[in-house]
This record gives sequence, structure tokens and C-alpha cells, in this order.
Amino acid sequence: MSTTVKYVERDLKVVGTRPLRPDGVDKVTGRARYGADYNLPGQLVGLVLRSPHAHARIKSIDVTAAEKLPGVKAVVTRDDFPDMPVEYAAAGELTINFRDVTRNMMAREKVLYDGHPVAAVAATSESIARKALKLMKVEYEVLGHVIDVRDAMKADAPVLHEDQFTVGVEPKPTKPSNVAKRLVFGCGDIEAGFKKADLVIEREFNTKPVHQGYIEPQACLANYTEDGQVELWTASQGHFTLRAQCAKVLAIEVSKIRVIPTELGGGFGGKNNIYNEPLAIALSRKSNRPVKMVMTRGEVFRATGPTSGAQVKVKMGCTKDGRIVAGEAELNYQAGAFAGSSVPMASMCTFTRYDLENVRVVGHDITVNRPKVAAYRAPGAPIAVFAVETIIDEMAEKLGLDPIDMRLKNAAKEGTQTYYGPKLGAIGYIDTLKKAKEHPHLTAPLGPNQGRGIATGFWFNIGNETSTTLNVNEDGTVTLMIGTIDVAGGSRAAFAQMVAEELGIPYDKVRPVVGDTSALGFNFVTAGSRGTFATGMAAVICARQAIDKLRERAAAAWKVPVDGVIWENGFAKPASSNVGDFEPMSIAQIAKTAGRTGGTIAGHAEINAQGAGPGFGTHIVDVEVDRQTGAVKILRYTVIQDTGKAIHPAYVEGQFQGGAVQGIGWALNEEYIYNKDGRLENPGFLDYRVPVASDVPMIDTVIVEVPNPNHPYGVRGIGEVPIIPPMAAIANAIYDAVGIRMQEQPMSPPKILKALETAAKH
Amino acid sequence: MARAHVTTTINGDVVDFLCEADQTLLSALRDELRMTGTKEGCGTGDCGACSVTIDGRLVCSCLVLAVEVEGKAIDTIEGMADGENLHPLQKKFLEHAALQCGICTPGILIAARSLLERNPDPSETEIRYWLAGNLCRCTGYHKIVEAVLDAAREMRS
Amino acid sequence: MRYEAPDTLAGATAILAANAGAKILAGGTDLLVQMKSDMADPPVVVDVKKIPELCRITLVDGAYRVGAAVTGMELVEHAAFAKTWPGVIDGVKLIGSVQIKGRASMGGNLCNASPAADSVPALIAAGARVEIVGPQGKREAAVEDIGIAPGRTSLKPGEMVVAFLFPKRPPRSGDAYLRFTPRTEMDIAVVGAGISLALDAQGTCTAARVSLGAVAPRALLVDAAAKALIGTKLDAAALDRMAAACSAACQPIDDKRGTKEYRIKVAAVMATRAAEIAMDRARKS
Amino acid sequence: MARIVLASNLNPFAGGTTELTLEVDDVYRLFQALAARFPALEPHLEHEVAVAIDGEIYQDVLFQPIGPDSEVILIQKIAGG
Repeated sequence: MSTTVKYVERDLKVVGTRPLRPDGVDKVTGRARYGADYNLPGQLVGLVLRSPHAHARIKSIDVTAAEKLPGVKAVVTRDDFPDMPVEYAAAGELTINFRDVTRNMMAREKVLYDGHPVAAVAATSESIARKALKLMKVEYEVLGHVIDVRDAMKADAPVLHEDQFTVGVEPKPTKPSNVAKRLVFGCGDIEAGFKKADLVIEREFNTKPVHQGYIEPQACLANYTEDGQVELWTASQGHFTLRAQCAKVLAIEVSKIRVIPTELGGGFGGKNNIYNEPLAIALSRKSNRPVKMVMTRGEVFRATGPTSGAQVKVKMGCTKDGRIVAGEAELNYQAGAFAGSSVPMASMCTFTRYDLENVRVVGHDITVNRPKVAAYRAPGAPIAVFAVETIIDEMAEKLGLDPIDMRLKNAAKEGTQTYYGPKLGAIGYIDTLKKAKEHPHLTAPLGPNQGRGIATGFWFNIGNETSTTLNVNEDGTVTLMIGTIDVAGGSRAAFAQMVAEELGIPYDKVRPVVGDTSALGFNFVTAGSRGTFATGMAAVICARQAIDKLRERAAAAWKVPVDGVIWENGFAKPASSNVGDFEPMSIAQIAKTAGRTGGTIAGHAEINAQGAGPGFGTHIVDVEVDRQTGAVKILRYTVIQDTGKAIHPAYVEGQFQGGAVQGIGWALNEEYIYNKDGRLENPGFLDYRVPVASDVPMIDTVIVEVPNPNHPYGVRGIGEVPIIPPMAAIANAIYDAVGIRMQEQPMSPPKILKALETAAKH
Repeated sequence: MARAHVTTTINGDVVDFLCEADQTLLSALRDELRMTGTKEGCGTGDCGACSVTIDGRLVCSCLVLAVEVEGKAIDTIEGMADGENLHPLQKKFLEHAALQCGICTPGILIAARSLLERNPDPSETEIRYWLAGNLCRCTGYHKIVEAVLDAAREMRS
Repeated sequence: MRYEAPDTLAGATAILAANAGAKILAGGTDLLVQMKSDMADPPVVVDVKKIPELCRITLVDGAYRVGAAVTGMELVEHAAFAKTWPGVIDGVKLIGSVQIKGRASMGGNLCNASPAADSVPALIAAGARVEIVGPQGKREAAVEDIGIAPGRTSLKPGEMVVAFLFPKRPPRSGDAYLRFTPRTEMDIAVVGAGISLALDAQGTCTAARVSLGAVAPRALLVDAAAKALIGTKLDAAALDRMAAACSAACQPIDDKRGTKEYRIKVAAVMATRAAEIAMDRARKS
Repeated sequence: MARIVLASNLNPFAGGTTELTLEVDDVYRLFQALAARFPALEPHLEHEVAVAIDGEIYQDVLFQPIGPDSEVILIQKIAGG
């Protein structure tokens, strides 16, 4: 069964206010402990030997010299891990295949990208571990490699996986291919749709992979004891899924692994998967010592998941009055070394902001010699939306329509049939467009070489498996044990607010704590913008259970039926004067004697939350283009998004602002640069250019609240949508400023300058 | 190789530790002294998470050798609050929701304090350029800049 | 690795002479990164920050002498120097973040011999010279003669740069440095241009030096660009000739930070804009 | 009989079938029936497929009831970063 708690409108005291976050003081004083901040007595330092090649067969691995080095306590290679059959499980982004997972964490037959792990060592110091890596001898047979999807799709391309045949093609192919999967989504009759069109625009767009760029490199500490128990401290977005993955690839029973989540120094989708964790456990098992492994920034860039780079071809048709009659797209997404890109998600949100009769989207999931991609905030959507929102801008311009009016004319609303299946429920897309039209940003004057662009985004959002426990302590304060990681957005504050609201007690009487894997039942990763929605729902269920028990205790004390007791503002009260004249009992009064009136008052929720409300946003951006250097400056930026309900508006704004700035980085300067040998040229923050404070302006925010009917407070996920529109919005603003349509990301100065020169020649 | 003995002052306390000659100050703080409030984000001076001050000068502790700080005075995030009284910047960061994941926060607070010591009334632009060496991937910087402006205002009055 | 921190020039040169492969540690912002990435593995690191001559800023007869290990922030905060050599400060200000400048020095920026070093074109334009000590005693050299290729200098084994010697500033003179990077900060120059010039009372340019960074294996002193300015009123035509000379002087490479074609074009843009700032400063000085 | 619609990405695994009617009262039985009829679809049902029952999306909810007149659309499972 699934669980949904319906929205009921009511007056709110705590929800919607801006209290200090529970983890705040620890974070401003340096007390908060992240993955690399944990240490155990006797711990060893673990390091990884990585492939220098983009694609090579491993002929032999000789670690004997490394093992003999004094201070080296354990070395592991592919031989230390069981091979895995093809078996799928859910991780952050779609599904993972354990056969690939075990090969990604430690190469087996072949190395498939620069940075692919080949061996790992645990030693008494970092310098000894570094020396040990240099003593390892790996013999490679270097193979031809392929970095770009366009090359990977060619008939004569080097093939990464000889056993990979394109799924989704009939008849089943007989030749292995880098195209792992072909997906088709659609509705209506695309050819008939284009026949109705007065204007058809077809364009190709190409983007590079970008990295989540979290500031905390992956870090973990594993302690394998002689009785086969494992303790693992690690910074991830989901300690339960991490436990499941480690148990699987190490063939250890789930109950023997206890994962203690640390504070997470950013994830954005990039910390749903195992990398060093199983290696640290294996090294600890072999050395009988705790092993700590912290990635360098270079390792983070070379070997953890960026998002896909892609080739996207979009063709759209509309009538003279701006009604879109057909939308067709081909999405060719990099999966990295193993199948499983975000192309299914991207295919489903390419056109989903619009109510379209005729749609066809073909997606290809393509393996290339790059690190396996991971989720990154609205996985895949920004790329496809870059294409579609740019073409809509061009259509509006050619038809002489206002770009917001054109979107309003086609906008999805409640009841709109999506091309991937269901109809949309209550959504706030039109509301965000209308707010954009009213916003003073839209009419502010622009100077020479300045331009304004708008674009919109949609994300599904999810709920899923969630366990939460609430205990009313003996003094009437409340401890809320949650199992979804606070991935940064302040979700602990939001949970405490919802529980305080339910119980009618002050916010600071509720202490939310993220429990380890032994404290709660399974929780799915904090991804898909599900945290505040799903755990919020679970926390409300817990609180309501506790309220029922509080009422029962008061009823017993007053010797009245439970129905005769109501819960109001933190007190049990008689439901009416008919029940009797009793002094209201506070939560503290009831809690004080709870041990003697039946035991601790608690609430539990072990649910599979459903009914996540889709999120929509509209962005407005002003840019200035330097015609002589091609540099683009962001002058002004406004994010308008439907949140359902902003439980803690300051952290909602924070999500909007942070997502927008990540999108700005993606649009302008972030990219993976590979050389001709398939080696990553910019694995550091100096040349992988995430925006710095002086690169961006203040980011204005407008919160729209169209409640999600399937959440007690109307919450929708909000974290994904803000990264979707920036690329397209900025491209549209660049066009408005200097008349060039950018179809390549990043829209970096050399590309802009070239486009300006090409335009000047024509 | 014999480890070097270093005596220094950290957050006002005289502290001594042993380190290897090529060990960084960041590593000495975190691994020898277990002062883990100072964070490592890149190890190459590009992110600012490891910011500390040495004799009042803002630096990346990942690009300082631990042996270099003999006789110097180091200030880290652990010394920013005065007992249980948070520094105005710390308070304003909390009030303005100027932190999310928090991994960059210690470095940004140290850098922001260093700015306000030199310039008690910085403009938005001055704050943005001063903090350009401190990457934050969560907030988009908006609320950080607001918090610094507000803290500066409060500290001036 | 051994760490040495001599407090005299003689002590430092003796250690350098006795240890082949020894590296000088000033700010360490390049050296430590190289050591961490296994690009450098020196047997001895010589910390020169305890040597007084390397850490002082002095003014003698109106001419500045800046120790090679003076940190970027010390120089930026030296109001009088900044007023005299704003272009040098433009360059120094761009050496990384405040944190990096809290350690990094012009000596290190020069001797690391990156063609993209931000202070170097400004120093070359300023006509700065360096004082060098080594096993053969002291010598002087022009800044433009130090870096010869990426990572390589003309310094002989055991030699080290002690200080930068700036010329006396004539009246009606100004300098400027501008670089192009995709980000506003925390970036390596794709192109850098430093210009220093002097005007006579009528506003005619009497002297000029133009230097470009990141467009060749070493920072360039572009005489042809300077000649295009000297004797003119710095009118648009003169600036165009100067810009063309800059583009012509470029011998860039394609790399992850920029293409040849882009560097050649933007060199002209940066030089023109730097010249306009330098002109403005000269007229106001 | 519930009306079962296969989103276009799943058609290839069901021999091109886009729509059918089935006598099933929950998702578990629906998946069983589909696996029996379309063996190629079976491996996709467990980890890649969500259902929309009368417009509401359900993921990983085997015992969700399906009414006799329900419309059930099989769709790609959804996640995020």
C-alpha cells in the first residue's frame, strides 16, 4: 500500500516562518562533522591507484612490491571482490546494475576511463600509501577510446562493452554497440502535427558534461571487526541505499553493516552511489584496522559522476497564432563508462511544460570512455530544456509574440495529458508565468549589448520509502528521528516546523536527528526533491499518532472517552463542556507520567509516500555581452517557482538561488575538457570554473504556492527545478542582447566571440 | 624521517605538535590536532574551505607548510565565538540562512571576518570580490552577501 | 624532504648551492601545489621569508625596491606604492584570491615562470629590474629576461631573486594591467596586457612599454606596440596600430584555457583597454 | 476490466502492444499478468516501471488497488538528483 496524507488548508503558526536551522550552530562554529572529520584509533589511510588510460585491457596487476613496503597493511584489487551478475536496484538516478557497480568501483577486465580504480592500498600514513601506489605494476593493452556521443554512435567506433546490444530496437541487434538503450516516448501523430504547422524550426544543440561540484570530496571511514560486523561513516545522500550496495558487492549480510551518516558537504545527486566505501571495508577486513579514505579533488572530478554531456536535436512546429502543434526530439546522452544516463528522465520532461497533442521523443543512452554519470539536480532536464526553450523563444520572435504569452498559450495545467503517460494534477506553471509578467524585472530598462531572456522548467518530484520515529521525551520535548539525509536545504528545520505545528508546541521543543541505519527502517536516498515531501509526510503521521496517544492518556486521567478529548495548541482539552470541566493538560504534564501511564508516547511511520506534486518554475535573466571578448555578464536574475507550500521560505529561496547559480555556471563556463588521449585536462577548481561570488548578482526570488493536494501542508519538491531554466534563459538573453542563437554549451567567451563574428559575416 | 616540532599559538592558546616537513598546516590542524573545523575542499588553494589567518593574514592553510607557523599566531573557526557568544557574523549567517551544507561556511566566516577587520563598511561588490576565493556550491552566494552586509552594519553600530 | 629557513642571504645561497634540486619557498602557492601533484619532489625546501632583504618595501631616492617575497596583500595594502604603480597593483591583485595573495609574492610569480603570471607583464611594462644573488655574487637583470619558457628561468643554479627595483616615476606617467579570464576571479589569464607610458605637457606620449602575457612561451615585451604609441597623442589610430602590433607579436598555443585564434584577437582588445586606463592615469597623475 | 496503457517506451517489450484490458485488482497482479503475457517486459517491470492509476502516479507500490474501471498507465519510473 502507499501512503498519502491529503492537504487541508488551515491557519499556521510555525510552518511558513523562518526559524534558525537545528544544525546551524554546529555549522558556523566548525563543530559539524563531515565525512573526513571522523577518526578512529589505529586507523589506516586508504588510497586508490587509478587508470591513466581512457580505455585499456588489464593484462596483469602486480602489487607484491607494494605489499612488502613497511607500513602497508593491505592491498585490494579486482580479485578481492566477487563478480556480480546482472541485477538491478534503485539508486538515486533510475537503476543501477550490480555487474556495472562492481566494475566501476574496481576495474575487472578493462579500464574504461581516465581515473578508473585499479587497486587500493591501506597504510599507516599517507606518504607510505602514496609510495605503495608507485610500486604497483599494471600492464595495460591500450585500446581505442571514444569520448563524444556522436563518435560513439558511429558504426566503426571502439566499443566499450562487447556484450552490450542496444535494448529497445527490434529486431534485436546482433552487433554490440555503445548505444545501450533506445527509448521512445510520445503521443498523437507527429507527422500530422507538423502538417498543421505554419512555422517549423529544427535545431541541434550540444552540451558538455558538468560536475555537481560539491565542496566536500567523498570521504568515508570503515571499521570491519573480527566478528564480521561493519561500521561505516560516510557522507552520502542515502545511507540505507549505500548499505544495500556495499552489502551486495561485498557479499555481506545487510544487518552486519551499520552506516552512520555524517553531515553532507553537498551532493546535488552526486552522492547516491558507492565509490570508496566498499574498498575501505575490504581494506579494513584485510588489515583488521579501521581504514579512512578521502578523495582528492582531482579524484572527484576524474572518477565520480558528472552529469551527461549530450547531443540534442529538436524540431517544433506551431501555427501563426503561436499554438505549438508538434514537438519532436532526439536526445543522445552520455552514460559514461556504464549504461544508465538520465536520458529516460530527460525524455519525459523535454516538452512537459506544454499541453501538446503530438510529441515524439527518442532517447539514446550511450556509453563512452568517461566516468559513469551520476544524477545532478533534475538529471538530464536542463539539456533538453535548453533546446526546447530556445526554439520557443525563436518561434515567438518570428511570430512577433511575447515569449511569455506564447508559453501561456501552450502551458500545461491541471488535467493536461502528458506524452509519457499520466495527466497532470494541480500545478502552478501558469501562476509562475503570470507572476513573471507582473514582475518589475520584466520592464526594467536595458542598455546597449544588454538583453533579457526567459525560460521555464518542470520536474516530476517523488516520494518513496521513508521511515521516521517521533518520541515525546519525559519533559515534553520531542525527538524526531529521520532517515533522510539533510542534503543541505535545511530539511531538519522543515520537519521540526511541521511537527511543532501539529503538536502545537514551540519549534525549539522539537529536535530532529538523522538516525543511522540501525535506528530506523529503510529510507530511500534524499533525491528527486523528495526529502521535505516524504519525510515531512512521515513526520506528520508520527506527530498525529503521538497526539492520539496523548489524548488517550488525558482521557484515561479524566475517565472520559477518547473522543471527548481534543488536542489544541499543545494541550489536551475536553472536546466540549458536555465532557466535563477539566483543566487542560500540557504535553509536558502528560509526558512526565507517561512511563507510569503506559510507556513512552511515540509515533512511527514506515511509509511509501506517494503523490509528489510536480514543480514548475520561470526564470528571467538580464545579461550584457562584451562584443570584443565574448564574455557574458549576468546583470540581474529572477527565479519564480511553485513550491506548493514553503515550509521554511528562507531555505526555499536558498534552493532557488543555489540552483540558479549552478545553472549559470553550467550555461557559461563549466565543462569537462578531455585531450586527444582521453585524459581529463581540468580536474580541479582552477580550470573547472564554478561561479565565484563576484561572477553573479543577487538572485531575486518569488515563491508561488499552489498546494499539492497529496501532502498535509501542500508541499512539492523544490530542489530540482531551479537548475533547469538557466541555460535556455541565458541563451535567450544573449540573443536579445547581440542577436546570436547559442546552441553549444558552455556559452563561453571564445564560442560567443566566434558566433558574433560568424553573424557579422552574414 | 624525524618529525619536526612546532610551537605556535592557535586561537590564543600555545599549542605544540609534531609534523612531517612536507605536511601542510591544514593537515596538522586536522590530523595532528584534530581541529576539524577547518575543511579541505581542494588542497590547491582554489576553494577557500581551509581559510585561516596567520598573524592576522588570511591564507589557505592547504598551501602553508606546518613547519612555517613556528612562533606565529593562527586563528581558526574554532576560536571565532567568544565562549557561548557567537561572533556577529556567525549570528547573521544563521539568521539569514546563509549556509546550507555548511562545508564552506567556516572558511567563509574566517574570510568575512578578515574583510570586516580591514573594511568595516564594504559594498556588495567588495564583499563579492573579497569572498571570490571561497567557493560555495549551495547558496548561490546571495544570502552570504546579505549576512555579511548585515553583520557589518551591526558591528559598526 | 628537508625544510630550511635561513635568515640571511648568504645562508640561503649556501643551502641552494649545496643541494641540487632545492626549491625556494616564498608564498608556496605554486610549489605546494606542484609537490602535491607529484610535479615537484625537492630534497630541500628553502623558506626565504626570514631573510629581511626579501620582505621589505623601501623607497630610495624616489624609486621603489620591493623584496621578492613580499606578499601580494602587503603590496596591495601599501598605499604609496599602489599610487605610484597602479598597473603593477592591477597585476598583483589578480594573483588568485585574497587568501592566495596573503602568501604569494611577485618573486614567486616571476620565478614560477608561467607565461600567464599576472604580475609579470605589469612588471615588464613598468621597466622593473630584479636583483639576483648567487654563488657568483650579486647581479641585476630586466624582469623580461627571467622567464624563458613555461617553468624555466634564466637563473643559474644556486641563484635567487632578492628584490624588484622599480625606476623613478616621471611626471604624467601611468600604467595598467588587464587580463582576460572567463570568470571574474580565481582564474588563469587567457591573455594579459601590461602597459606603462609617459606623456609630455602637451599630452604626447614620450615613452611606452607594452607587455603581453599568456600569448607565448614567456611574457613578451612588444617594442613595436610601444613604438606605435610614442610620439602620438594616443589617438584612436595610434591605439589601433598598437593593438595590431600586439596581435602580430602573439605566438600562442591552443590549450584548455583558450585557442590561438581567440588569444590573438583578445590580446589586441586587452592591450587597447589597458592603454586607455594607463592614459587616463597618466593624465591625472 | 481495467484498461492498461503501455507508454511508448515500453511498447517494444510487448510486441508493439499499446493498450489492453486485464482483470486485475492490484499492481502486483497486474505485473504478474503482464509478465506472463509479455516475457520481454518482465525484467523492466521491477525496477524501471511506475504506474499511473486514474491519474495518480505510484512507484514501488505493489498492493495499490486497481478498480474494475480503472485506467492504468505504465510509465518510466522517476527519480532525481
